[in-house]
Amino acid sequence: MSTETAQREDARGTQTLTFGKAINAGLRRALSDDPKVLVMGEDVGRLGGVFRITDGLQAEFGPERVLDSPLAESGIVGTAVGLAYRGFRPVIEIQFDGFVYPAFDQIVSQVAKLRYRTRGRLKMPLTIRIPFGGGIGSPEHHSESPEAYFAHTAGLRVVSPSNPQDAFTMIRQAIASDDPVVYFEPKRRYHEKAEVDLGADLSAMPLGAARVASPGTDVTLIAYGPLVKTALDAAQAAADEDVSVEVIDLRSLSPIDFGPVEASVRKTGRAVITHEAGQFAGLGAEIAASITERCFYHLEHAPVRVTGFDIPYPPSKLEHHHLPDLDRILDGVDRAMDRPNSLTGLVEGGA
Amino acid sequence: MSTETAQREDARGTQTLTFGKAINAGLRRALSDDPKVLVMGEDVGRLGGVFRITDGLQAEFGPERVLDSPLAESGIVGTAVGLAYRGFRPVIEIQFDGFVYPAFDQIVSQVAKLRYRTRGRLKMPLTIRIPFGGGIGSPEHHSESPEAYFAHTAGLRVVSPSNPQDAFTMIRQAIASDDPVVYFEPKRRYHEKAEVDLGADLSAMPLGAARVASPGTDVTLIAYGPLVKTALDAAQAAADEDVSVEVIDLRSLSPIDFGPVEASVRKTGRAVITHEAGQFAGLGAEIAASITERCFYHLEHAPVRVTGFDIPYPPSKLEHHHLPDLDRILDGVDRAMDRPNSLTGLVEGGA
Amino acid sequence: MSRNVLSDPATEAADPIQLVAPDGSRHHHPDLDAVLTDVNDDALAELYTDMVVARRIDTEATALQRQGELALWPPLLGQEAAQIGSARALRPDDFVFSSYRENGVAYCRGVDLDDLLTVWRGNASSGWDPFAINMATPQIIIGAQTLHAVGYAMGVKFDGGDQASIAYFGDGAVTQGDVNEALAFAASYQAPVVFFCQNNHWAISEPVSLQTRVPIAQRASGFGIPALRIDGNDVLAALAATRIALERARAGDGPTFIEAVTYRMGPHTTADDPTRYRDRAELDAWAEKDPLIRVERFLATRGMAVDGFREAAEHRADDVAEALRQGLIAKTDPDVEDVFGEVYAEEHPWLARQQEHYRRYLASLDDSGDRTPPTGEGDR
Amino acid sequence: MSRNVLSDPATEAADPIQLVAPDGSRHHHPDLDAVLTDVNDDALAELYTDMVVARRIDTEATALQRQGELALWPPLLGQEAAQIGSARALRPDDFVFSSYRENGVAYCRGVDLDDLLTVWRGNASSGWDPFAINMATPQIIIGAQTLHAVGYAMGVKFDGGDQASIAYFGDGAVTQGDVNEALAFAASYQAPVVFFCQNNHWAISEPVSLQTRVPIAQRASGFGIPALRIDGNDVLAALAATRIALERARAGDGPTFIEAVTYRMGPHTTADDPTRYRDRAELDAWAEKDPLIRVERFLATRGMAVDGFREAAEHRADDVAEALRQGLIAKTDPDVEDVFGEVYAEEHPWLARQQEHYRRYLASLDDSGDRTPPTGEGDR
Ligand SMILES: Cc1ncc(C[n+]2csc(CCOP(=O)(O)OP(=O)(O)O)c2C)c(N)n1
Ligand SMILES: Cc1ncc(C[n+]2csc(CCOP(=O)(O)OP(=O)(O)O)c2C)c(N)n1
Ligand SMILES: [Mg+2]
Ligand SMILES: [Mg+2]
Repeated sequence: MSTETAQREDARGTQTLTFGKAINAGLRRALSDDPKVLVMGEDVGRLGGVFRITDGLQAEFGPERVLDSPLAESGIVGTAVGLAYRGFRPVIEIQFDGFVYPAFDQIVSQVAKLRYRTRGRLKMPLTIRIPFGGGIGSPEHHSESPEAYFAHTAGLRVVSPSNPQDAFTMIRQAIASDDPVVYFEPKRRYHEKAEVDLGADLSAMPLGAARVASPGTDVTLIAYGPLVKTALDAAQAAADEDVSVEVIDLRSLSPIDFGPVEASVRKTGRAVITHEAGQFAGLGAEIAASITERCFYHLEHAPVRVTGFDIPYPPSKLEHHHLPDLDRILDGVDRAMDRPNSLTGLVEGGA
Repeated sequence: MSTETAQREDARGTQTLTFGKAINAGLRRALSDDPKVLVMGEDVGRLGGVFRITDGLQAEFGPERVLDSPLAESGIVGTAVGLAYRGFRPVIEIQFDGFVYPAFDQIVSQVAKLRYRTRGRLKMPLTIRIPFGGGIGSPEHHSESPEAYFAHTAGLRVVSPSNPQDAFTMIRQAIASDDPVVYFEPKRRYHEKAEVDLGADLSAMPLGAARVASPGTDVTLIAYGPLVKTALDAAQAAADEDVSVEVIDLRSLSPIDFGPVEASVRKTGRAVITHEAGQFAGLGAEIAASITERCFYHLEHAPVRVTGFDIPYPPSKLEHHHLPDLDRILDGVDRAMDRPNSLTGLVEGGA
Repeated sequence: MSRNVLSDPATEAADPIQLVAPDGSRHHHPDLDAVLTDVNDDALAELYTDMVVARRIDTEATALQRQGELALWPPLLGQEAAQIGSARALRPDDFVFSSYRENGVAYCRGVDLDDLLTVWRGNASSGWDPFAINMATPQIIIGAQTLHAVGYAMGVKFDGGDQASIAYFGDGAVTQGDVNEALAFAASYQAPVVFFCQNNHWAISEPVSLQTRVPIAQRASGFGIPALRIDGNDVLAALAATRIALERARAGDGPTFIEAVTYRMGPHTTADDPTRYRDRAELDAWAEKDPLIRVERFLATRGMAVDGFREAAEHRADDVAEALRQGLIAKTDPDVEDVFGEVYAEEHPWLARQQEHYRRYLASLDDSGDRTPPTGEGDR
Repeated sequence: MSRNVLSDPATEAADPIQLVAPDGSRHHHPDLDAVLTDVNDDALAELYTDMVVARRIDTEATALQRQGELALWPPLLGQEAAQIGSARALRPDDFVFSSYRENGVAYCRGVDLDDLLTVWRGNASSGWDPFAINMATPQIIIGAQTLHAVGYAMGVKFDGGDQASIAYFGDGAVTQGDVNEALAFAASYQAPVVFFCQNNHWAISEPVSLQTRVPIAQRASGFGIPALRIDGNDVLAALAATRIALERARAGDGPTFIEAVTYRMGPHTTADDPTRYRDRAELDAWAEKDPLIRVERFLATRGMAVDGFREAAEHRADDVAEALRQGLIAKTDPDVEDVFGEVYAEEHPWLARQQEHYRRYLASLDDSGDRTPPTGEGDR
């Protein structure tokens, strides 16, 4: 091991890292902490992945720890299941969101169910990393938000970090978890930088504890992954209009750490939920339904959803229409606050 | 063509048919009305399908209209897409709900998106028949309710008939539709009988118009597919307790014909939604969220969901716990009605 | 016109390799014979007994299904030689990934008889502990297990073990994408895995000719995997072929593919009616090639007292059948808590809450399990 | 020890069939020559021109990408012979299912140059009308289109047409389940389909050796599909092989597999940096086998005035490039209504409602597209 490597591994201090580099650091730590951890996927080895998230890992840990898999997603997940039988903890990269579907059967019928099937005798400590979401000007199948499919699948955990620190901590927690975790990486945030404490204690926070990203009193704004930043910007803009928005970053999409959501909505009486995925039967529906169930008598307005449309992901020149942005979120906040908004004048049922 | 065949084809009157035979009659009609209609799937030919839904069709229409497909679901759906390019209208049988996932990629990335991708130049008039749901004592993967995955997929239509008449009419409508339709068949109802009007006019009702299956005034009970019968039984039982339940049979799960739901909930102020699928991010979440959005000021209680648990489908000796039954639905009705129920005494948030 | 430029896949397949013919005569094959030198009369008797027991398990389970004690049963009738021969080639520390039909294999792995039928009664999603017998529980999704076997073998290679894995699957499965991806991955990583395909000629009602027009063994060579095509009703051929494949695996020579040509003499499962799709004549022809009778005839040619063997074997089979039946009937139904059991390794508050609510719900029912209609005022 | 019992998949593959060697010399192959009797000097000149144009389209598009006019571009540099040779064997009424890299094929199909780049600009999910040129728009999901090609060909068979379909895919794609299922279905139905695999040696950063250790053409024989392995940088071999395959298809002889051994001389896409994973030396070696230079040399051996040809071809290429550029730059951005366009053939009230709400939302913005903060009281 080179001195440089040794240094990197020893690094436990705080560094300024991009989102992508933070994941890379988390993977490196997991690989060096546990010889049973493997990284596998298309182009993850020599190339370091198309987003370079696994950059340098194969050089450091060798091709039997960081594997370039043949080009077949079902094959990747299916062999990872076999590796788990043998006691490994595979970390899979699916190259883009839209390429996870060939592996859907192995994920839904095997990865998610094997623990239950074997009554706990078999662990499935897989981590499935999926760069997801839009906003990077890509062609079809490169900008999808398929999280609801996985959230609806019992036996999986689904998480999505929103910032470099969480990215680092949560990838390590995901790998450490004996449950299969689908880890959605907001790819359009890969280049954003922040301070990352590489010594952060994993046990301090359970995997996916939701966090109040910005406190407020008038309305609760619930977001995850790529839209947390947008939500925080919206909260700031709203403050200028004297609306105090509490932003909650879910971190975990399944299960949802509902305590902070419930507490916030009981306080504000109003909720806005935002995600890039289409609205119909999306995760926002569950959040809205659960808020209504758990906070009914505190609600001043029906939870408002600000989401992508129920369309196939549009061509990239049109994606800015599809993706919730600051203004659309603020319009949703206005609706939740019963302030004039784009739907003003429509009868109830127009919201 | 034999005389018997000719007779069967001419049959336009009313007959007593099982649910399964009603679908068979609808398929036969579609095959004889349009030479471009094909039936394909595993064991659908000589055997007539493991549930005999396609019984007799290959004998009548030949092996180039009713195809035994090699054993691969992605292959079946993918070749059906190619057949659609060539102008055919394939009707696919997926043998059991749990076997649709190998075809998920072709369904989600191709079938659902091709019309949008080609800006309407290519039609995708596929019908994907899926016997679904539990209650028949089967082993793993034979009792699933995967409808939410498809309902969340823009570009698909998703329907589920609840009775023989609808089964007959809706399969013909699904085949006639230029959109891809996932047609979920409540397999545990295959043997239930009813009068079926084989002369029913397709144009009289758009595909998947929801119907008030039983009128009522106190609470709206929303169901589809296998649980409509259970819901109707529950409504009757509730009547004995002087609760008037309005049962709505959705028929179409995506899009949902929301007019009747909205009208009913505005009248009753209370809603119970029931399905076999797990609750988290299930279709019930969308229905509950939409009810809240569209009827907020009419609601007396948060919409109540009575669903399967968020577990892999349990072994068959335990499935009666998992499946909502009459009593569990009534307990949900009690909750919606603010009558004593199993959660009485729990604080808000316990519902 | 342009025939000779094309690779010719339709080359008539040689007959499958056979060491014992249906009439009991012994054919010789230098490579296969070479790995059978230790198979003496005792060993033959054991293989024979295993086959008799496997068939009896099958008959007993079919009977139990008819009597309503099992919900379903997938018989292996006719496939005993393929299953016993291959399974007896394995070491205890090799790992097996099978489909639903390999009950003979599970028996050889030493499955607790109490556990074998649990799945088919509907008591559990799987009967046994995979690590107790180094065999995954039955896979229902066609072909999915082949990838698991390859992954396991990759793991063996990575951690320096000398075990192998074996994937059992059917002729129908060869069309599934997963099986082909498994071949590709196995070849790419040169994983120590054996692909054991029981070509029993049918996938429910679909004849093997619908899946492939050339012998299944040929599929492997397209992936760079050496293949053997054997008579699957010949227990010695199955044993030898699997031993050869395992030796290759342990020697670091990578995957091997075995096509065992056999026949499903029963229905697909007890729910199936094969008379709807296949001819009596075909069945009769295969009855001639019965794997058990063949061994008996072979034993006779070796001058062994077949009647005695048969009696001993059937005695053993009776015991197993009895244990199976008693074990099954003694099984208590699973508990409601099992509904929620072991979905996750770690805390899951939503599921815990669902379970808690369901407990409360059950508690609200009266003694006969019926709902008590509410009286009095509700609270919120 | 047991080698001879095993089918031997590792048989060293014969060199791919070559009709024109890199030095321009003409090799003869009776079967391939037999289908090229009509290929006179004019036809050669046309093939050459097509290749020059295809390369120019590629260069122009790459330049447009660098200039920010395209978001991305997948170059075909090096694969011109495979694409032009195969595409020129097709009839207009045959149907093409390709991946994202077959821009040379699209050109041969007569795609409107205005439409070719639309996808890569991000204006639309696909540029052209599939039925206008009988070619599906580029498929991004690796291998998915091969099943579509097979289904189409099944349809041709069912409706009695004499067309064929052709599936283009890469060396990486051969691992995908879908491609293998496509082979199985094609063989089962004896569908009139041509599998045209451009083995360009790389799948992004993955060398073909990761996908398979034996020649890709060998894959086909495992499915009972005859295969040809040709030098993919030889336009005559590509033309002849595809003609042979199409003849077979039309004669009712079912599917054929062609592996065209070629090389991706550029990056995977304009977003890729191949220096991270492959050696200069490899690239240089393949530059020696350049498909265009080879045709020039061949033309020279036939005594043709290559300079004149080249000039004419480049003239044509200039025109095409200019049309391409002008067409692209003239393109107006898609309209917001296109966001909601053509998701469904029939009424969809929910989507109509979303669209209506979004219209209202857009209307609520001020002229510069910013939100106007609300003043006054909200209503419900
Ligand atoms: C993915 C999937 N599709 C369909 C089925 C339904 N099914 C169960 S067994 C079977 C036939 C399998 O045939 P084969 O592979 O030859 O094995 P055999 O039953 O003959 O042992 C089918 C189609 C399934 N279990 N899984
Ligand atoms: C299902 C799927 N997985 C992954 C990708 C990402 N991807 C795009 S191109 C490519 C490599 C394809 O290689 P090959 O089939 O050889 O075609 P080539 O690009 O060389 O023409 C990959 C992995 C994809 N588009 N689809
Ligand atoms: Mg079989
Ligand atoms: Mg390639």
